[in-house]
Amino acid sequence: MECFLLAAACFGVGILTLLFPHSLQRYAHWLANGAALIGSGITAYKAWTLLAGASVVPLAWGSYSWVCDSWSAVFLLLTGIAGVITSLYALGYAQSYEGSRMRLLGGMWNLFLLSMILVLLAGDAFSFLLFWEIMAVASFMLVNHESEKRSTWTAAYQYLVMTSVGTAAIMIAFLLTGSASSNFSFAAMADNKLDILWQHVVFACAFSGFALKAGLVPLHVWLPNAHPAAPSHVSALMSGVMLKIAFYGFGRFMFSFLPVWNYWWCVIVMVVGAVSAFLGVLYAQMENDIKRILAYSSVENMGVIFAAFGCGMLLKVLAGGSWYYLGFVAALVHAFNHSIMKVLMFMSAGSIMHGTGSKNIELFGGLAKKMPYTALFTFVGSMALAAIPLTNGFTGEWLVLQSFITLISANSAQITRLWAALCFVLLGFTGALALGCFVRLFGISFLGRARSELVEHAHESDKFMLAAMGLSSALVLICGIYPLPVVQAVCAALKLDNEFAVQGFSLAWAGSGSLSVFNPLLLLLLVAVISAAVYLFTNNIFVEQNVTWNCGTYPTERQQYSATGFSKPVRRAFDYLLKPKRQVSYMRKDHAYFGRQLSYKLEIPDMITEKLYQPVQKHFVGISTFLRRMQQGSVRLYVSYVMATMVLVLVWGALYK
Amino acid sequence: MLQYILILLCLPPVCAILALTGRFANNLLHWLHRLTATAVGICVALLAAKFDAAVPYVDDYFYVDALSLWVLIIITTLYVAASWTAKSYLTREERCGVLKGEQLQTGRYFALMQFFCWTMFIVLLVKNLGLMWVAIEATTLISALLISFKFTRAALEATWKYIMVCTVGICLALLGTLVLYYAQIAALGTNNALSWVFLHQHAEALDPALTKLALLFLVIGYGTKAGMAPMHTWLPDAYAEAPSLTSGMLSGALCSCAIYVLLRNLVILLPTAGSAMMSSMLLFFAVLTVAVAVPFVVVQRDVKRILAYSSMENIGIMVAGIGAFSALSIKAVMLHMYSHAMIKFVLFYIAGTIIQEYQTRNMMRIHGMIKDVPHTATFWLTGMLGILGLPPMGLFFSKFYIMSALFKEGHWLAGSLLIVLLAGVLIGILYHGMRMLCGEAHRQPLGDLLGTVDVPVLALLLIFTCLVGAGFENLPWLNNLLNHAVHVIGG
Amino acid sequence: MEYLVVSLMFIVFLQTRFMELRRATLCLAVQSALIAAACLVVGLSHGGGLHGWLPGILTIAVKVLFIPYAILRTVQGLRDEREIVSDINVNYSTAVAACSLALGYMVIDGLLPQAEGRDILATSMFMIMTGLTLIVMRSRAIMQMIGLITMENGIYLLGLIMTEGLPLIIELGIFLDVLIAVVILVILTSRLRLSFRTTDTNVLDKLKG
Amino acid sequence: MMYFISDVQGLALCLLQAVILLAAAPLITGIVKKVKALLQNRIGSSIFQEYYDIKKWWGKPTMVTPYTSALFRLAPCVYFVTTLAAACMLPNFFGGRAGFGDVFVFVYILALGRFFMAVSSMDAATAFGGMGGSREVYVAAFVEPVIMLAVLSNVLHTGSTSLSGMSLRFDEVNLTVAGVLTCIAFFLVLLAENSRIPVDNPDTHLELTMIHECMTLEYSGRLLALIHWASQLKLLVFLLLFSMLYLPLDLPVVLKVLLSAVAVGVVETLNNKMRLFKVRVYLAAAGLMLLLAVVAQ
Repeated sequence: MECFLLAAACFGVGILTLLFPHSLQRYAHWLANGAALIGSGITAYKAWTLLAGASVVPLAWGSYSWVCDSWSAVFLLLTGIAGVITSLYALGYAQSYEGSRMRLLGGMWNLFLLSMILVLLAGDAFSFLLFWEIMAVASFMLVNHESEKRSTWTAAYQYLVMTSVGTAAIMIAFLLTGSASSNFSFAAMADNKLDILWQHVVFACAFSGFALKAGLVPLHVWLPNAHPAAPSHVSALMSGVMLKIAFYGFGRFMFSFLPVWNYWWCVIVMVVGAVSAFLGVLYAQMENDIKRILAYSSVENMGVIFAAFGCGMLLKVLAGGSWYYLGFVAALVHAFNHSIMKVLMFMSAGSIMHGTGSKNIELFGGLAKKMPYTALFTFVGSMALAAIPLTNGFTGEWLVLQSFITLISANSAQITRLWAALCFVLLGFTGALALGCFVRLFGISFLGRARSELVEHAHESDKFMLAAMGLSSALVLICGIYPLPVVQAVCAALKLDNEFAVQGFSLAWAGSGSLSVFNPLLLLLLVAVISAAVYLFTNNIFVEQNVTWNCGTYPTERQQYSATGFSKPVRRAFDYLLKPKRQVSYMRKDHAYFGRQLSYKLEIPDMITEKLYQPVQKHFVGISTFLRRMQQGSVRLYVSYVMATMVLVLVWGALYK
Repeated sequence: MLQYILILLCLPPVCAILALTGRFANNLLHWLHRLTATAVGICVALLAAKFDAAVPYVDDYFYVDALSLWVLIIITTLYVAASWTAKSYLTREERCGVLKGEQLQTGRYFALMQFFCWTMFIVLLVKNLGLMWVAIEATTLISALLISFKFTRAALEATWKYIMVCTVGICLALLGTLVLYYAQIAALGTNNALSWVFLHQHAEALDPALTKLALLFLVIGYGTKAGMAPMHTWLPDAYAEAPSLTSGMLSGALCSCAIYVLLRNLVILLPTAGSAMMSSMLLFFAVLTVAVAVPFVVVQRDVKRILAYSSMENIGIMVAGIGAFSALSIKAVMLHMYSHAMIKFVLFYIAGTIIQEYQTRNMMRIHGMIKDVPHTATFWLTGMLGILGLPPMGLFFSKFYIMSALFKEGHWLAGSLLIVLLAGVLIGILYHGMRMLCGEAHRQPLGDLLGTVDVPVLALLLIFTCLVGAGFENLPWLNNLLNHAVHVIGG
Repeated sequence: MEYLVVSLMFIVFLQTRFMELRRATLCLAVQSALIAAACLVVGLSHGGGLHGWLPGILTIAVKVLFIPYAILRTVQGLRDEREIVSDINVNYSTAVAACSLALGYMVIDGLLPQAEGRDILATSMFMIMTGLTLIVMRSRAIMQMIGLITMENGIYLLGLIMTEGLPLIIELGIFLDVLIAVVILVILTSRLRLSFRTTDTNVLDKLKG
Repeated sequence: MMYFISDVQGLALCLLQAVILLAAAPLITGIVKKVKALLQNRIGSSIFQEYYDIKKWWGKPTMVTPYTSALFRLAPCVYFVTTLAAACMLPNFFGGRAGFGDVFVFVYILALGRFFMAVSSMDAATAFGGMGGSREVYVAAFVEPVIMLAVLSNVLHTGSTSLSGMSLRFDEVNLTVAGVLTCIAFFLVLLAENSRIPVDNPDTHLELTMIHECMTLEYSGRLLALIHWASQLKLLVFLLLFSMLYLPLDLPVVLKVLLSAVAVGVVETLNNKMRLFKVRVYLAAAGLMLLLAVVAQ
């Protein structure tokens, strides 16, 4: 625990930079982000030793207690790594906030990291909720940083409201569990005496609460608004780590407090996860705002993680034995990998915004020439998010698919098989749509020709930002090519010895009958050999440069496919889900012989927001307005309230037994 | 011990009478006011330091134990804070507030403030439940004058409602006290009439039927004073129309006093009346109070009324904590009272400042505070987050403990309802807060008007709540005091 | 004592029927005088002494003399002021008062079955309820004040009968409070007249929601 | 180390197989074309015509627009490499076994090639390229879940996810409803995945009809040769997969491949290319069959 205390001290120093005077804000910036970097580094190191077998002494002070088991260690590791990367990035990126509350940014950044680490270390319900709420507040402050913009503060407001509703659900779950135990420490809550009905309630509350924070459909609506509003390194950390912490909490509930799982819980978790994955990626492909794309992609990946987790739960409930760990391994591995690649992509988005000043990919094009390194790193990140082999995105995908195959082939019950097969199909859709989504993201922004002047003025990011992106790209590739350390760490977190056979350098899984193998190193070797051969044939090709033939005119950059156009077929294919709102208006006719000028507007409102949240909001306000009539201003009415209450209470008291 | 109590009770009226004479210049009055408050503050500090929480102080008229000391600390803190911030507030009020252009009667204001605090001190220090009632009624009357201080139409309207509703309620409390006295006479004779200590010792001897009847009246009566729905109707008007300094005192101190008196009475009644009846009644009122607050904070335009409704919400939580009636919940109620008083005082003060800065109390017309008035905005935001029960402010801690006590005692339905309703309150308050804080201003404020004295005072209040909240159960002295307060109540 | 109670009931019923402020105030004075008489009867029957006659004297001083005087003075400043309500309202008020008398008996029988002085207890309950009714049904500030004092009188009567009078210091405190309350209410009423040109509380409906 | 040596050995054998398949791939396409020509009462070109085409393109210079980046030249190579790698993963004729991965790795390694091709389609900054990438992505979005289901159905049948295990345990004799459904559905997917009629028309360059050809429109010379060769190899690989894992006929693999190539030709002749947005219905039908098959097993 000393190590964690040391890390906390680092973050504490970072938080105290809030008190620096305005003239020293640059120093505050360096100190804060440096402290965050060191603190996260220490955390990552310590978490790694924990997974390697070290243990940690629990710490308690009054009503607070901190413990660390392997389940939290793996998330600590993830937090530490992502914290190091993003803090490094922030050293460069946050400089652009000089003069606009830079100290607040640095201080809250440290508070955010610290609170996430303390949530993971919390050893009782009180500490957990305390740091959970601090995490919410710190991230709220960070999201709200550019509060002059209307879109920013509405997003921050929506975020804090929804997260508070989620916290309310989590609190009810904790309090119900805790009141059925001797006290509120996790150890005591582990042997609670909840009866079966209450278990259902606790599950419902915990799942909805954590699903909200994790951004599962239909509770995801805050996420695509909050992420674009926040500064990029903050969105990186929120998406990369904070969502995983919700997953941590859910796992904590499932493993510790509700050890006996109902069949339908598992199905619900799995189906909700798969549906979130599908809808998330579908909306991601429709967006033009680069950070909204990434936010929806987070919804997708959290969905995949929960689907895998639900699959593991089903395996455990139905199959027994040792197989069921595969789903959990898949979920955790994917969570870990996703945090790295999502951090990378948000940092790329930040660099693009930094370089061009816009988030709209319709305005980009040909950025690869202006920002070559960013382009390279973004390409790696896009491949990872599209789950392409040899990046770490695929490792998780492979394990997820394996766990579903295992589930389906291990169960002969038709209904289970049908659920699982439907989720499997949805995951198949997800994979393919994710590919399309990131092809679009990368291709439209980095390739082709500039679509606006912004690109002409674009510039490459500074060395800190590039270093951070480079570091995470390297991690993406390393974890993709040599996934064993991650898988082993995850196995250690789940306290597995040899359940998951690891042969040589390859991942192997025998759960479904015969051995399934994935050996990325060998695959790399194969690809390298063939590539070498192909290179021999193609390195000396004769290349001639000339503009594409365009029926006698020179092609303009407006002839390129736009991002909206690129996703049109998918939009049409799923229009019953997306319900796009098109508006075509004909302008004045300028010339007798040429066509009319058109104005075309396309909007794809979030289905859930429109069908669920807006009516609820409308009714909430409507009912409130109605209820306000009870206070009409007449003193006689008010006294009659008192009188009526008195009479009623007297009657009640006379009847009370 | 007695000397402190006497000093405590002598200084404010002396100061008040001096202020009323009207022979002092405003500046001198300010210092007189500050010095009196500081002296009282030191006096309370010494009292607290010398006080052994396990041994209450008793004499013929006064009684001090851990419970009264704790509430005394809360009220004195607010008293000192209010007196130190009064100067800049009143100066601004004269310059650009509602009373712009009018000659502000500083002397009258200070005299009323001093009397107001004095009556609250009496509530806390007397031994006799009857006298306690008298003092509570006195606080109502004095505060009525404070509310109507400006004698504007709105202030008059608010005061009239305040007096009518509160006096009716308080009369019911008198009825309850009478019933209690009748029970005492029936069981124990006329000696030590209504002495709390005596009744506390012989609480088991009282007739259950009578104590139940008394309980009903007392809850309704003091509940009106505390602001429980549906007797709360005076509350938003009074809080909103009083000068902001007074609103803070009304919300923080007066409400704590009412709850204190309710607790004192409950201790006597519960052994015979049984806690089941009390629990179900108080929990019902608690949930109702919070529920009534929700629609009013969602659709609201007035910056001070929204704070008033948030006070209702917190009163609801405190009443729920009393309803749960376990050691933990009562302790948490003590903490909640403290945090709520501090934060609400800061918020009302800042609300007053905002009204002065923007020359409007319509929240819909205020935007971009973070950009234009950063200091005010910082306090406003921190206070908002604090009052919504978000850490690190103290209300989070007490809220959590009250809710956990509710669940532990089996009141899961009330607990769940409260948690959900609190989220509803958050939706409303945060929306209006964010509208004011963020965005771009349509009308320019007069400037960041917070003075050099107010900022540290308000910051200290907020930091206190953080420390007390975080140190709850962990700081030995605090824990000891609160434990003894709980012991007094016997939850 | 019984005569006192019956006349008290009668006078409270009358109270619900007076619309004109001056007469209502005088009625209140009579009502308070009856209370004072009851107070003296009870006090002297229990051996006299300071505690025996002081409350009665104070009641006369405060409630019979001072309060009506203060109210009448305020009323003098008001021109052409009367509670303008329909006959139906008046009848309703009386009917509600009658109901509350019945309720008073019911509550007393239900909650305190063996209590001595059943009639007096019921009367005091009746006064409390009627006071509340007056506040609810009348809109003139003065009439609401009268309702409040009627209610207070009822509680005082209840205390007097049930407990043979509170300890002296508490009684003094209560008198002080009533005194201050009336002073403040009178101040407010005159301020209301200054600001709104009327003392009709129906105009006080600007603070809503 | 042991694993590593055996892996390297297996790798070599797999490479050998891939090279053989690579050599045979243009021939299969030639056969399909010939079948189509004969069915349409034409003589058609020689079945070796594809070899000549590749040879021709191989010798030509490559024309590139100046707006492109390095990715433009890299993409065909990657496409070629990944297709070849997929060919390596097929169950080995020579008994060599290299554990690159199982059927999911196979599917996703093809996705790698598709990713590069689709990305590079936008590099030349023309309308056609983007259109191709867009349509490719759209078709892939429906193809991939169906392929996944086909895999699932097969895994349920054979109990293995490794390709060699699947081919070993595939029961070619006993016809079941599920087996037949799976077989038909996979054939439908095969057509879609390899850009054949009725999903795509490999022979035209008409903007209304083409998908895959759009993406390759900007390529020329040796790069174009690589793309074509890789596409032909992909068709062969899928035909092989179909023959080994899905076609329930007890015949030698070579015969089955030829048979299915003929079948492709027949289907292409009998059908028209369908509208782009009908593709989802077509693939949904395949998916539904597979879902039935999965539940039926």
